Amino acid sequence: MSDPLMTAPLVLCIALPLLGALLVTALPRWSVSLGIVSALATAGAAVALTAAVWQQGTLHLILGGWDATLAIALHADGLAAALILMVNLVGLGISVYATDYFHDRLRVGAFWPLWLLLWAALNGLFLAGDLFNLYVMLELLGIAAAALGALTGNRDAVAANLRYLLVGLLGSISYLLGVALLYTAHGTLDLGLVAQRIAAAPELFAVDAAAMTLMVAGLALKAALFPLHFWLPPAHANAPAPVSAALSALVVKAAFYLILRLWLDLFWPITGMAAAMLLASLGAVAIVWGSWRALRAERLKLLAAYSTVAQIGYLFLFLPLLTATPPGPARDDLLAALLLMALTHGFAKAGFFLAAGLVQTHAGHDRIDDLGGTAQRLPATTFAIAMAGSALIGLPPSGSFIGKWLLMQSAIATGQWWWVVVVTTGSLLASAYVFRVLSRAFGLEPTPVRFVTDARAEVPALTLALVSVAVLGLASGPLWRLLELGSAGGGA
Amino acid sequence: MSWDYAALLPGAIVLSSLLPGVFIFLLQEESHILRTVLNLIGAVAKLVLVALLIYGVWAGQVFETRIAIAPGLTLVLNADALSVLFVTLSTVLWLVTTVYAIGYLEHSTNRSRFFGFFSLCVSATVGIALSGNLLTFVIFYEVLTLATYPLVAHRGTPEATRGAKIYLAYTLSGGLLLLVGAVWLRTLTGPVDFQEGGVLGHLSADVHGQLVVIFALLLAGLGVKAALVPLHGWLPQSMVAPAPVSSLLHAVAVVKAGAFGIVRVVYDVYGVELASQLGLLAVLSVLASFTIVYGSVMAMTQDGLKKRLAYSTVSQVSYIALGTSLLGPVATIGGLVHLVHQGIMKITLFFCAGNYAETLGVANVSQMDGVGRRMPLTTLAFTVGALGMIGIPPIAGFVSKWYLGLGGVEAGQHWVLLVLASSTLLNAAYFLPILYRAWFRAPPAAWPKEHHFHTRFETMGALLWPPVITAVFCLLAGLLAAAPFSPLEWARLIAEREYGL
Amino acid sequence: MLTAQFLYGGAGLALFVLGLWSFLVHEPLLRKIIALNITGAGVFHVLIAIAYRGDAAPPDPVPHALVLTGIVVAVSATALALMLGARLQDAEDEDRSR
Amino acid sequence: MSADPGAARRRDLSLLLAVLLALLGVALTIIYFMALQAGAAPRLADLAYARLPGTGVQNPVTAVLLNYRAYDTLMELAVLLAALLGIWSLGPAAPGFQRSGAVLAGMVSWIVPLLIVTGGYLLWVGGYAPGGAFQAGALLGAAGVIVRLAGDPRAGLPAEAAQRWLLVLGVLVFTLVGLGLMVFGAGFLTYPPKLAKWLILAIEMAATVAIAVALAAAYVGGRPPGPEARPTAADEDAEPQPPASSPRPPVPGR
Amino acid sequence: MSQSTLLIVFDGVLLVTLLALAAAAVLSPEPRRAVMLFIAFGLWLALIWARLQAPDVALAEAAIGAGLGGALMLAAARRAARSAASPDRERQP
Repeated sequence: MSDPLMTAPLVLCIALPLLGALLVTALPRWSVSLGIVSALATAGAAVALTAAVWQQGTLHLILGGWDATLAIALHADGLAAALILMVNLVGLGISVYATDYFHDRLRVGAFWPLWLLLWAALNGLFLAGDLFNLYVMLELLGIAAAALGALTGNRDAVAANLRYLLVGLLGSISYLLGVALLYTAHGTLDLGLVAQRIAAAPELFAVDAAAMTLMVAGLALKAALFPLHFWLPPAHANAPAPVSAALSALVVKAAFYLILRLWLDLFWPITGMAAAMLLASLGAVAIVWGSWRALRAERLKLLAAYSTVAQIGYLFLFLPLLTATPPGPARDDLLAALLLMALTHGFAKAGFFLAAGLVQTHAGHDRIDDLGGTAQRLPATTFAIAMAGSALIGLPPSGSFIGKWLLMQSAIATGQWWWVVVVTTGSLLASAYVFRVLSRAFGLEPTPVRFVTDARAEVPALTLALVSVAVLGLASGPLWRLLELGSAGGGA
Repeated sequence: MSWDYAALLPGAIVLSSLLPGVFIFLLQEESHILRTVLNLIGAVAKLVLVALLIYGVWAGQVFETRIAIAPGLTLVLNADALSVLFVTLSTVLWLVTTVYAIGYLEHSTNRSRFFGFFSLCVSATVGIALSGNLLTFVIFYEVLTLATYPLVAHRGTPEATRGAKIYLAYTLSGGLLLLVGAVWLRTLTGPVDFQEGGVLGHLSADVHGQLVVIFALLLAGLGVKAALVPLHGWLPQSMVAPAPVSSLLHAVAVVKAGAFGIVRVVYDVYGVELASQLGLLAVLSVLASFTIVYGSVMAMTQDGLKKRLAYSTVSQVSYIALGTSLLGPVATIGGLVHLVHQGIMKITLFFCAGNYAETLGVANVSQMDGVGRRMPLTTLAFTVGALGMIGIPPIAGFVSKWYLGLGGVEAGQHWVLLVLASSTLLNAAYFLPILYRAWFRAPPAAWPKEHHFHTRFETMGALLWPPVITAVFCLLAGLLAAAPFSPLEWARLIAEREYGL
Repeated sequence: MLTAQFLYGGAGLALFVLGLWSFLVHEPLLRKIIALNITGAGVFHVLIAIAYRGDAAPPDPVPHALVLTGIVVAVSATALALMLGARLQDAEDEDRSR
Repeated sequence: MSADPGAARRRDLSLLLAVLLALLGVALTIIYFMALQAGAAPRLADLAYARLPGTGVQNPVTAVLLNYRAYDTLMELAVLLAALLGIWSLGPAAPGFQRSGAVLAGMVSWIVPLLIVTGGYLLWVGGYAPGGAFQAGALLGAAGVIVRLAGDPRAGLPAEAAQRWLLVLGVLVFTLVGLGLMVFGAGFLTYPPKLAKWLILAIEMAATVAIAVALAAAYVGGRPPGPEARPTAADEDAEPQPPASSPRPPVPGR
Repeated sequence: MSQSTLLIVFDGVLLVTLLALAAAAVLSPEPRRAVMLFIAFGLWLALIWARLQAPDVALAEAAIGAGLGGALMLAAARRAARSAASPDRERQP
């Protein structure tokens, strides 16, 4: 456990992007090359981390060599490792894309340090084993994300991301009050220890429930759970494409991850069906409402942003199913399906936004109704949108197909068949909005000369989309093993 | 997962068109020769692999590719007698259609895209044929939808986009219903593979209510692609697609996938006994019969040749469902053999329709006066196909109808004869006038839009030979019905296994 | 000691609620930011209150450190929010003068 | 108050919210009371004092900030950096206020040195008495604010290139110390007791500079004014953001 | 006993003032006034924290929260006032 070589990836996943951010800040002239090197190094550390968890199970490191209650712990179980791997691979794709996307020297200089800080915050958030440290990570994430989102400097982007920043701050403050209550009642901040004390002190149910409400509500605001999603579409739609990809695919996911982490690891003894049903119902409304708005959206990036609102909704549907399923293979399947949906959406949405950015760059706009020619001129980009879109719909062989299959299976098996209706409705609406875009690719325009026209930007988009469709859909077995290794959930 | 020959072959059959397809996407538009070579290599390689497969299955060898996607979710490609029937049909017709399409699209745009999806489409069809469980079936079924959508929309005209949209709306909704049904069924059975005689026999009678609902979901999902009335609305609309696509959609890929799925569900999931006991077969037979008559009636009212053929498809595909819905091996044989016979006959007709349109600009029945004199070989092929559809011996269609009628009698459902008879009359009523016009009316002074190909035949070779070849198949399938390895004999083999004879 | 903790913590909660209310009902950016800062100060106040262990015993230093961190985070966010607001105002002024 | 219905509705809404939130406040207070009574009483306090001798500092708050929970502090410095980079990404700062009254100018001449000296003092005593990097950095930053108010557009800070190095100094030293300790086998941010005092002091000094520069620069409100900060027209045109859908206003050149 | 009562009264006065300052800051529609009240609130908060034996935090709150935060807000309030007063003159060099 304390072998420094084995736990080094835990630290490096956070320290490397941080160092990278410092270097690109101090040496803006070399920001692109330094940025890419940092991105590669960080992704390498993440791969090493996942490999380490794969080989020997959960990694736990107490920083500073102090007692576990006093110090901050870094913690990587299978759930965290899988998400870290996704975040870092997507991050690498976004980085490569960004080398091609930003041409203005000032924006290049502004993008890289903030992006690497955001990356460090993401990794730090997934690995944090301490309630207050999570607050710091949330703030770093929120500030870096809002700053990146406003990078284009245009009025809509600034207004939307200012709102995003304020809403995020409110969410973190609510979260922090929950932490304060937990510290008051349980006297420590370490996630694992607080979890033990919550389980051991059922008489403090009211306090724990209040803390949970404050924390989950704050995080639901950041995860854009309906009806707290209002800030997301304008913020994500107006950001530069690589930033939109990061915000939609990764940042929102991080907030959801934290909800899940709290739900499964911290508050599991006190979570009940009522709370789970409430969150899932909001998720269900998010699916229908988000998909509907995506269908009505006039701009491609706005469509993608609303689709994120819907996709986050799916993740919440799992909560009541988890509550209703006793520990065993069925519950393992459910957790893996949840993870699979989250990972697939990460890859697919990033691919979608990157491709949408390319379309926007080439067409000069992203109005869906006028995209015909561009979509046809850029076959690789259109392919990326098509594949990512299939993953958003949940068509086979994408990872979300398996996820939805297991979700519906569990819904029927636990008698909560109404989620099946929600899932099918959502899938139909998703097909409608995805194919509304794709049908623009078939027109009477001249035939494109070659498949890939702009490799540095198109290949990342295509690769990310491909992963969401082929890799996650056809080879998701390892996720089960990762989850088995990391003990996620009160059942284990 | 073992990596020996028997475990690799089914997977290799799917990949033999998938991989060329992927490469074709990446090709530059002007790499005409390389694209053609890739297409033909894929088609021929698949044919060779399928030949190996047929031989092996006939010899009793078991071929199965299993890939675990996730614990409990396994992709199973399995070659039983029924798969082999469908795989062979798809593979042979793909080769023919590829040749036809290369000729047809010689000066078209976006050919890399077209042939890429074309290959994907065949891979999906073969995957459906080889699916060893419902999960695999659903996956390939949806992939088929995705792969055919760009083909339908290929021309890029507003009508094409509209037709494609309607096609997609129908098939994706159907796919979802199928998915829900499959998932629901799985919660009752756990992971099970298709099995001759069905896999639900052990379930208690408590869940029979659920099984009926699940069947309704599955049938609705499959019925969309099989164009069962009232789920057939997409089919006439998707006639905007280029001729090779129509041929493939109608004869092999889409419609047949739906019909094949119905066969699978009835025989290898529910089992005929249980399906009959639950009253499912009765419902299916009524639906199928209605579709047969309705499609024929609608076909009579169409002037557009492709539309007329499309409604004819609606009608003819339901013969397969009808055969499946009648209890008894003889009807089963009739249904199964029609899977093949309808395929080769309908593809012949569509190739011919494409030739008329491409060579003469003739797209409507009313313009077909005298085409037989201008294009005798094509019209001869068309005549064979049309007469086969009507059920004139010794062409393939007669064999199907004969067994279906016999099966109806065997099952004690004499009304089937009535359905068959009225359908035959209607078939004659919409096909014979075409033949009369084509052969006996005088040609017009000028064709609507005539192309002159520099060849000594009536049209380009790549367009002419495919229908002629498939027409010969129609004749052979009828004439040599009793020969070993004929579709009929193979269908008999399947029926024997299904009924445990 | 418990009384003081309760009293001061309760005041912190009052600040939290007050700030929250103001954040929700007041539109201008500056007021929203002030409201957020007061909400945050409320939470900090709760933490300082539970750290207090009477005048005799030394206070719990951990919440103090948390609050210190929180203050810096809050001022960072405030600065960014204000500058984004200034940028927005420039854009709006520009629109108006056009 | 005008009589228009919108305002009345807003007032009603805010009253309703006030009532609801008051209820929330009451509920939270009850919960808080229950939490206080839970008997977790010493919480981490006793442990924090018990381990104090090994931390290299005597001020317990500094011990938590720079030893027990140094990782939090590291990330917090990153938060400050992120906020400042965000501010800089919005464009160059407005020029300073032209006129500074004679009173202010006179004040600057003595208050700035005083702030700097006090800051230095706070930094030094932080090890054993109230004070430390944050307080010191804040005072130095305040000195920058006053210089800016007095008319220096850069708030007394050096040119952009140097400012960038100063800004990252805190996180950089912190991270490098942490990683260095890890390389030498002690573990990330695990100070050997003998070196703890000096390592913490080094980190605090770097952090003080970074905090001061970041706070003053944040007050300046944009990239430091200077010749290299001006965007060229060519840069602007190369931006892939299309003008059609997102009319980007020019960077303000007030 | 009486001393602790006195202390509670003292605490009560501190807290009531604090809440009053916060309420005033929140309720003031005029930006500069609101910021001034907020700064006063911050300083008062620092005072209370010093009373709660948190001198480190009190110092930080006075310097960072009230001081620099207040300065930033004041600048913003001034900008808002200027923009509201003369939107056209704003653009002139």
